[in-house]
Amino acid sequence: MTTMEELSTPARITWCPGCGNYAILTAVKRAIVELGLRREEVVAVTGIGCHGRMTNYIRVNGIHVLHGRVLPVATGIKLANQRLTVLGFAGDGDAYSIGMGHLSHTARRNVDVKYIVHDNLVYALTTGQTSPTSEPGFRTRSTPRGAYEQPINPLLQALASGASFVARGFAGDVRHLTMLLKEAIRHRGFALIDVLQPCIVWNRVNTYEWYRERVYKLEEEGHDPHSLEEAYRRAVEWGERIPIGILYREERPLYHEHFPPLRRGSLAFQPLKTPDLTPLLEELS
Amino acid sequence: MTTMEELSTPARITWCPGCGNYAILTAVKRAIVELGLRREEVVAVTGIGCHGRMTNYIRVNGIHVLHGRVLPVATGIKLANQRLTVLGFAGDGDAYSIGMGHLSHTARRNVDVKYIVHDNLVYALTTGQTSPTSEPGFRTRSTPRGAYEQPINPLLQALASGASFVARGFAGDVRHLTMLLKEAIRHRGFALIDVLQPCIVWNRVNTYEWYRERVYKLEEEGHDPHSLEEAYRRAVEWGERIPIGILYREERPLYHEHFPPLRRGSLAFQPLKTPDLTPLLEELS
Amino acid sequence: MVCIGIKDETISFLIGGEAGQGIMRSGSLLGRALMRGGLHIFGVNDYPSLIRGGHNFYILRASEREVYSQGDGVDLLIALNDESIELHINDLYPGGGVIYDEEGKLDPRELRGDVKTYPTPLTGIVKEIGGPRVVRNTAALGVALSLIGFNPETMRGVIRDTFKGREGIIEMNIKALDRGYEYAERNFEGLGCRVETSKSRDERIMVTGNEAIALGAIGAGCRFYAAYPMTPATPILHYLAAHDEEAGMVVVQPESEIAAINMVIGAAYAGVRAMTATSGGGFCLMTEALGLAAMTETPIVVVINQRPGPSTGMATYTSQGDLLFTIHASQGEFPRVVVAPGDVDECFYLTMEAFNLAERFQIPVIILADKYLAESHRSTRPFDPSRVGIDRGELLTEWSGDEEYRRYRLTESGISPRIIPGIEGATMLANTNEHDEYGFATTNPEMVKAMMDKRFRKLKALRREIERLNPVRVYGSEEAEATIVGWGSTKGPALEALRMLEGEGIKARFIQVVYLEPFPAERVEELLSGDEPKLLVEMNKTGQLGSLIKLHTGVTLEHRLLRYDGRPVNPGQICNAIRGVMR
Amino acid sequence: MVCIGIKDETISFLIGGEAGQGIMRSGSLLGRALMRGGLHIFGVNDYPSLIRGGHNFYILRASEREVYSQGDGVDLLIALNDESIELHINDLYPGGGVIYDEEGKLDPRELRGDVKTYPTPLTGIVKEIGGPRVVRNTAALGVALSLIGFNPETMRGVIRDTFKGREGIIEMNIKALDRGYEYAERNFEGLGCRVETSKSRDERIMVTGNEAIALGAIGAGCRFYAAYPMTPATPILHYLAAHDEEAGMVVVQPESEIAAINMVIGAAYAGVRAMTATSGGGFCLMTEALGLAAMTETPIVVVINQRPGPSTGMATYTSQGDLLFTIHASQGEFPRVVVAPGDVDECFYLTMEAFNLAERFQIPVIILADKYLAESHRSTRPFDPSRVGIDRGELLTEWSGDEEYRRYRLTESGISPRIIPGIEGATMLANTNEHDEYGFATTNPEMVKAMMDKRFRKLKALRREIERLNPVRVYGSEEAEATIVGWGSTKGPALEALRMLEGEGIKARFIQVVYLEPFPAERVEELLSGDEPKLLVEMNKTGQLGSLIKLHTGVTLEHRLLRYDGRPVNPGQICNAIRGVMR
Ligand SMILES: Cc1ncc(C[n+]2csc(CCOP(=O)(O)OP(=O)(O)O)c2C)c(N)n1
Ligand SMILES: Cc1ncc(C[n+]2csc(CCOP(=O)(O)OP(=O)(O)O)c2C)c(N)n1
Ligand code: SF4
Ligand code: SF4
Ligand SMILES: [Mg+2]
Ligand SMILES: [Mg+2]
Repeated sequence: MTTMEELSTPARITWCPGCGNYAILTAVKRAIVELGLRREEVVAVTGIGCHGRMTNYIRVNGIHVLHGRVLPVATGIKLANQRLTVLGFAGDGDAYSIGMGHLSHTARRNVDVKYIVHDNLVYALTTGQTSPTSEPGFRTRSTPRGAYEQPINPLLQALASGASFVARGFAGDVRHLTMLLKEAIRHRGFALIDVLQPCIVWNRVNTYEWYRERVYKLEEEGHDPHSLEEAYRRAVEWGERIPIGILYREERPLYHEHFPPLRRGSLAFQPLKTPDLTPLLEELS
Repeated sequence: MTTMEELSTPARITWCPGCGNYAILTAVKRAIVELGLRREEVVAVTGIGCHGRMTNYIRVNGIHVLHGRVLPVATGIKLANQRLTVLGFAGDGDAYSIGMGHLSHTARRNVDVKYIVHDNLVYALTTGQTSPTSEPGFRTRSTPRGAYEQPINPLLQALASGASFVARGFAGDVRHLTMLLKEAIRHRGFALIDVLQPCIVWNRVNTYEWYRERVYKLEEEGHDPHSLEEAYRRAVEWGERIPIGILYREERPLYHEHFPPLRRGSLAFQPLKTPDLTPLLEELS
Repeated sequence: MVCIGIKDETISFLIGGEAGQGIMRSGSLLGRALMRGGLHIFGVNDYPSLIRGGHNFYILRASEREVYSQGDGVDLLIALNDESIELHINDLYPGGGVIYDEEGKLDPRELRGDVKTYPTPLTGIVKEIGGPRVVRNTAALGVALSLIGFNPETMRGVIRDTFKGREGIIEMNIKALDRGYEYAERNFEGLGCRVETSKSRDERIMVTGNEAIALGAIGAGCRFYAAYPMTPATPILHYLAAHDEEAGMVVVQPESEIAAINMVIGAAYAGVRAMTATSGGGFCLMTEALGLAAMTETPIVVVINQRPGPSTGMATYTSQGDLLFTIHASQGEFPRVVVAPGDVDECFYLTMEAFNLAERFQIPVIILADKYLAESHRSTRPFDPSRVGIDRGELLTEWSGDEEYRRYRLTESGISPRIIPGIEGATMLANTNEHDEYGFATTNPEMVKAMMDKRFRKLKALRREIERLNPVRVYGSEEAEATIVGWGSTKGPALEALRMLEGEGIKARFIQVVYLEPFPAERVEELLSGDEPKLLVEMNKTGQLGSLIKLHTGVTLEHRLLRYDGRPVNPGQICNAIRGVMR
Repeated sequence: MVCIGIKDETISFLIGGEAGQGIMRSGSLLGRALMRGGLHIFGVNDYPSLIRGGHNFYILRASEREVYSQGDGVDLLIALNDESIELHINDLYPGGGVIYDEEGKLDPRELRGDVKTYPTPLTGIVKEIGGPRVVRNTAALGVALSLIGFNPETMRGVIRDTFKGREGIIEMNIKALDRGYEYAERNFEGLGCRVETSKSRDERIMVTGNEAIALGAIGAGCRFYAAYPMTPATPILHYLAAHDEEAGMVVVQPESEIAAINMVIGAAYAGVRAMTATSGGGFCLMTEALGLAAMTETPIVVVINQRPGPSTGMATYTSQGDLLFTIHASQGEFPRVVVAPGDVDECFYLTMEAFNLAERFQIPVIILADKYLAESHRSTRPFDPSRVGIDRGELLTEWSGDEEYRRYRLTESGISPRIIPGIEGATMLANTNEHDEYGFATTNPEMVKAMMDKRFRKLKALRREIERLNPVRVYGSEEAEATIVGWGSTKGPALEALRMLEGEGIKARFIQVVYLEPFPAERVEELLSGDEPKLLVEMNKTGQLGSLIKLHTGVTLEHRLLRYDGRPVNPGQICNAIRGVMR
């Protein structure tokens, strides 16, 4: 059994003390431990941003990729080796700004990867600019008079794109977040978990306190995660009350199940020998 | 008054005879004529695909741009000169595959451009590959066993992104399409018109006949385009019955209204003189 | 076996018509039939980026000897519409012939008096047999076969194989073929050319550059292919999608080129051989991830089929305008391989080599072809993948070590053994940020320098390996009076030019630079050291290979034949230019 | 005015601490104060890409004479934590001093005996005055000012201006400053350096490269700026967003770099001057649209602030690794300008020139800077935009013609007059496809060639114009015994090196290539024709300017000082290297 210890790395953690990312890191490790996954069978893919350092801090296979490109890399990994548990970590800028297009497509394909978005409603690593999830009026260094765009609603986007598992977590509640992660990993298919992650430096509005006053748990209010209509209704809630928990889940065919060559097992461990091309060449004669 | 004649160009039209694009071209010209727009005040922006030749065939200002990039170019034009009527023309591959991310962002910003998508459910110009709107099972040269991804629902995507005008047209009904175009141009804000456009060469499934058996007009069924919930309900209809018409419209602030420099008029016609930098330089002293 | 053309031992056909009229299909039917008849063939198409309405044509050239490219003119024009007569009548050699539909308005006799004319009731035949308009083409092919005295039975076989399973189509085409053939037998005298079927012949395939690259990938054990459609690389996607089961390959059409290359990197990271293909515009979108592959040392193969730019340019024409871009693409500096095949065989074998180089050196390898090569047909011997074989380099499939695995171990060779994620006892951290041996991000100046040096150390063995792969190939006369220098698809026209020059008694030579990065400077310098006149031939405006040669060897190639209108260089153009420089 | 450092007439401070401790702010306060005191200053920061926890430092160098870069050591170390003592104690010149918090654990005296130490109760002072921990910095600045005998009133003024409107912060900082100052006056002897405020002085501003570029854009009448945040170009976005009203500029943060450049093209097409900025990774995503700008002949300006690659590399460090990429980026071939400013003045004036070149020649212009230049502070004379002025080239604001307007008229100069869409009587068709004079798509070979030739014809006048703009600048001795060759931000260290060498009696010269594309080959060749030893200085691994020089002039620069660990070259390194090559 994997232990929390084994999942730690010697890299010094450089997140600000109090950053919501710590909670996400802990929850991910706990989920791996509690699900009894072997660390060698897990791959973490991270985008660029504060969240991107996850790969430095968790001792599973990791690939730290380009800004916004977590999902295509994760898709490639899953198709090459469907036995791996593939976790993608992205920021709100990463996932919903530059990487937005990939979300719709990965969701509709139902690629069996889990997408954990560290949503702090701001560009943190680049020292505080507006993000697609920034609330209107939010002052940043790129919007000194306040953000003026209507924000992206990630949950709505995921639902509209056909995501088969849509959830929201809160970095102020590690235990709940761990539960969500475990459910997402258990889920057969694409899963988005948008995690409300306080950034204590660049977002002084959406703080732990701000969230604590607002979040409530869907599972405590009898929400039916199998109802798409219900899910849409909950997805637009934001303000006085903010739901966390699983908004929606459904089972449908997995992307990698469509490819005949994968029926023989993972590509990555199929032996590589010079093939006999004769049948193909005969077609051309 | 602009006439249909004046809107024609000497370029030889190279679409296949019977292609749905002809109807779109006609409807656009008619809408311009019927709205009494001056051709010099209209700009057409086209992506890459069969639809992309629109700029060759209509004598307004035009810029034929890169695959998938109609919306950012259109946004730049609108911000530089808000007096122009900016029409974007894209294909389904253009708009919903490579260009998907721009749709969400342009919609949420409510940039005052009109986005007309020639949706033929296939990549036509590149000789027949699957598109994000291809129906499951649709055989193409890139999916010989049939498309296996759940399609993108463009209307749902636009609604989820906060588009202030969402409509669907059909190239088999020029008069109705003209009406939609006029409404979209009159609408203050971003407008998506997804146009069902039969491609007679690469899509032998979703033909004129196929659509004629299925489409019905929202305005004939008492649909309330001001209800978001109603709009969502109509957006998911596809199969036996396919709605055309205006699904949703709402008025909200325009993107270009947020920028103080635009209050002085269009940037493009503000005189350009060497400015006095003294106040800015003093801040640095 | 006999083949006599009007001008030489080759015979050329030009089939012209509108887009959508099946021109390419007819060209390849004819090509395959002649190949099965024992000839070598070369076929090139020319079409605008339109589905209908534009003018298309296909030139098929055949001979008993190998043919490397189109010639300067044609023997027989098969004009399926008036426009084709107008546009191509002057491509005919004096004494050539034109097959055309009686029903057309244009009479070729009024345009040129020195060619033979074969007015045929093509529309009439189609009506008679009740076929679709497109089988006019096949009727015209029947006429053509009769005119050159070629046994139509071979063509019948080709038709049966091509349309296998679609009996109606087969029947209709064979009928049209036979009617055309019979009509010509009855009404026309032969063209004066003669092509006979030989009985014994080498095994041969007819293949495009794209197909050869796709086969090379299959031969190399590539297991993952993701590509966004882009002319002229899309046929690779079509081929692989149609053969994914046989190839054991996952073939994906993702949402963009950015997604494509990032998927490929993901798959390669996870341990499989992976490839993508595109053209220049799509490659632009891949440049950022090319750097990711380099920094993470993930082996990938990228095919670029060039077409004329800038920007969208002309999607269906040819160019060699992306060489320097390809060599320098992406921010920062890193070793990469850029290799440019010159014919279908090289498309196959160099693609196989590309995978070995990528994995052995853990670098991105770019195969740089162009529309002309990618979409032209050639006949050749069946490919033999065992000639190259598979070498995956330092790939660990198990980890016994007591120590922690270090993805970026600082080794003398610069190559750090990879593992396949999922094996027991080790995990692998790949990092887009500069990193230490374990893959953890670092900004420590010594480590940063050490990692950059490590990556560049690979160049030493890489250069040696490339030398071994014969990076510069020389054709023609040892004691050349003139030298042609080029790369990529100009190889075909250059080899044809050598033959023509030889015929004129001029001893010339062609130097083909195959591996362009790392540049085989010594070898090129050595080859260019003679003082015979030299002609640089490229399909671009600025002479990009010329720049590389200047940079790496100091040699300035002053004489240049640069063509940048999207059309391939013709052998005759090269000969003219050579004559020019020899004066 | 007097300024005496330990080593020379400059004085250097290094302020070190953790990320998030306000190190850069303190550095710029000190810089501004010294500038207002009549000195020239240069300030450079060093920080990892982390918001908290990494080590940061800022080096501020000042003198009565102009300072072009950091020196090789520092006079005074202001260590805000133990790590800073550890890491930087050896940067001190013998006889230098270190200010540190009494409460720290490390005693600098145990590390080095030849420096003066100033243990100060920084934490104590902060506690006493009830301020936040970050004002320790200001207390330390108070100590520093006392040690060099600099009047604290100037600093009080700077504090008041910097925190204008935030009275509490001003008060707290002034208190801390004064406490530190008084503590030092009472307890320490001076450092032995002396800096006095002069009364009369030139007007001067303290500005970063980024600010200078932003001001250059405003000065040029740029009306549209779209940029996606990317270190080290983001400060341009911050500056312009904060000054959009004064500048009359629309400032947008779009969803990606792809969106950014395409918006810029849209705005420029519609008739306004427009710019974007990014770093290498973001530029990768812009390469496709760079070609679109070229093909449509839409004038745009793109700023690239380089940082070390490949890939994400090190976001907050410096590099000159993207030169060849920038010159060749995008498929196909087209004229472009690449210009590399070497200091803040050039950042301003060359940015203004960039807009004129872009509009006059209807091409993309790339400004290639790097983190070191973009984020370092320098004092200079206030910029004067009228020195460059605005020249929009052939831009028609009305159309009288009876004929149809032709966007791509085939002119002798290659430049086709543009219109602003919206004017009466004419519409404009721009096209990513190859096109005819009206902008309609074409594949006609003659037209294709004519259009390519038209675009390239611009090069003639462009080259002439660039000659006029002094594309290669020479500093130092006329009869040089040694020559330094470089580009971009190495200018600063090179100029410092010239001074140092002069001090040693070595006559040296620095050749700065400012315009890199089109390359000013003749001028460079002429300048390199002497046989004194020459040293190429670049912040990359492969010597990319060296390659350009080789390519365009045939000259091989064999001696190279190449630094690629993300840190700027130091003047002393250059001097050493020069001494090496002179041996
Ligand atoms: C192509 C590209 N553009 C821009 C950047 C610069 N960049 C680094 S992180 C980041 C966004 C950070 O915001 P977010 O994704 O929300 O992550 P956070 O830091 O908030 O966790 C950006 C724009 C980059 N690395 N690559
Ligand atoms: C970056 C880039 N990738 C790929 C292409 C090739 N391409 C041209 S059109 C097209 C898609 C056509 O499909 P769609 O957008 O639906 O337009 P249609 O032809 O169906 O109207 C593609 C992929 C391109 N031009 N640019
Ligand atoms: S800046 Fe914000 S997101 Fe980044 S580490 Fe600090 S608190 Fe966390
Ligand atoms: S291929 Fe299809 S979309 Fe393109 S012109 Fe023909 S019918 Fe229209
Ligand atoms: Mg964020
Ligand atoms: Mg389409």
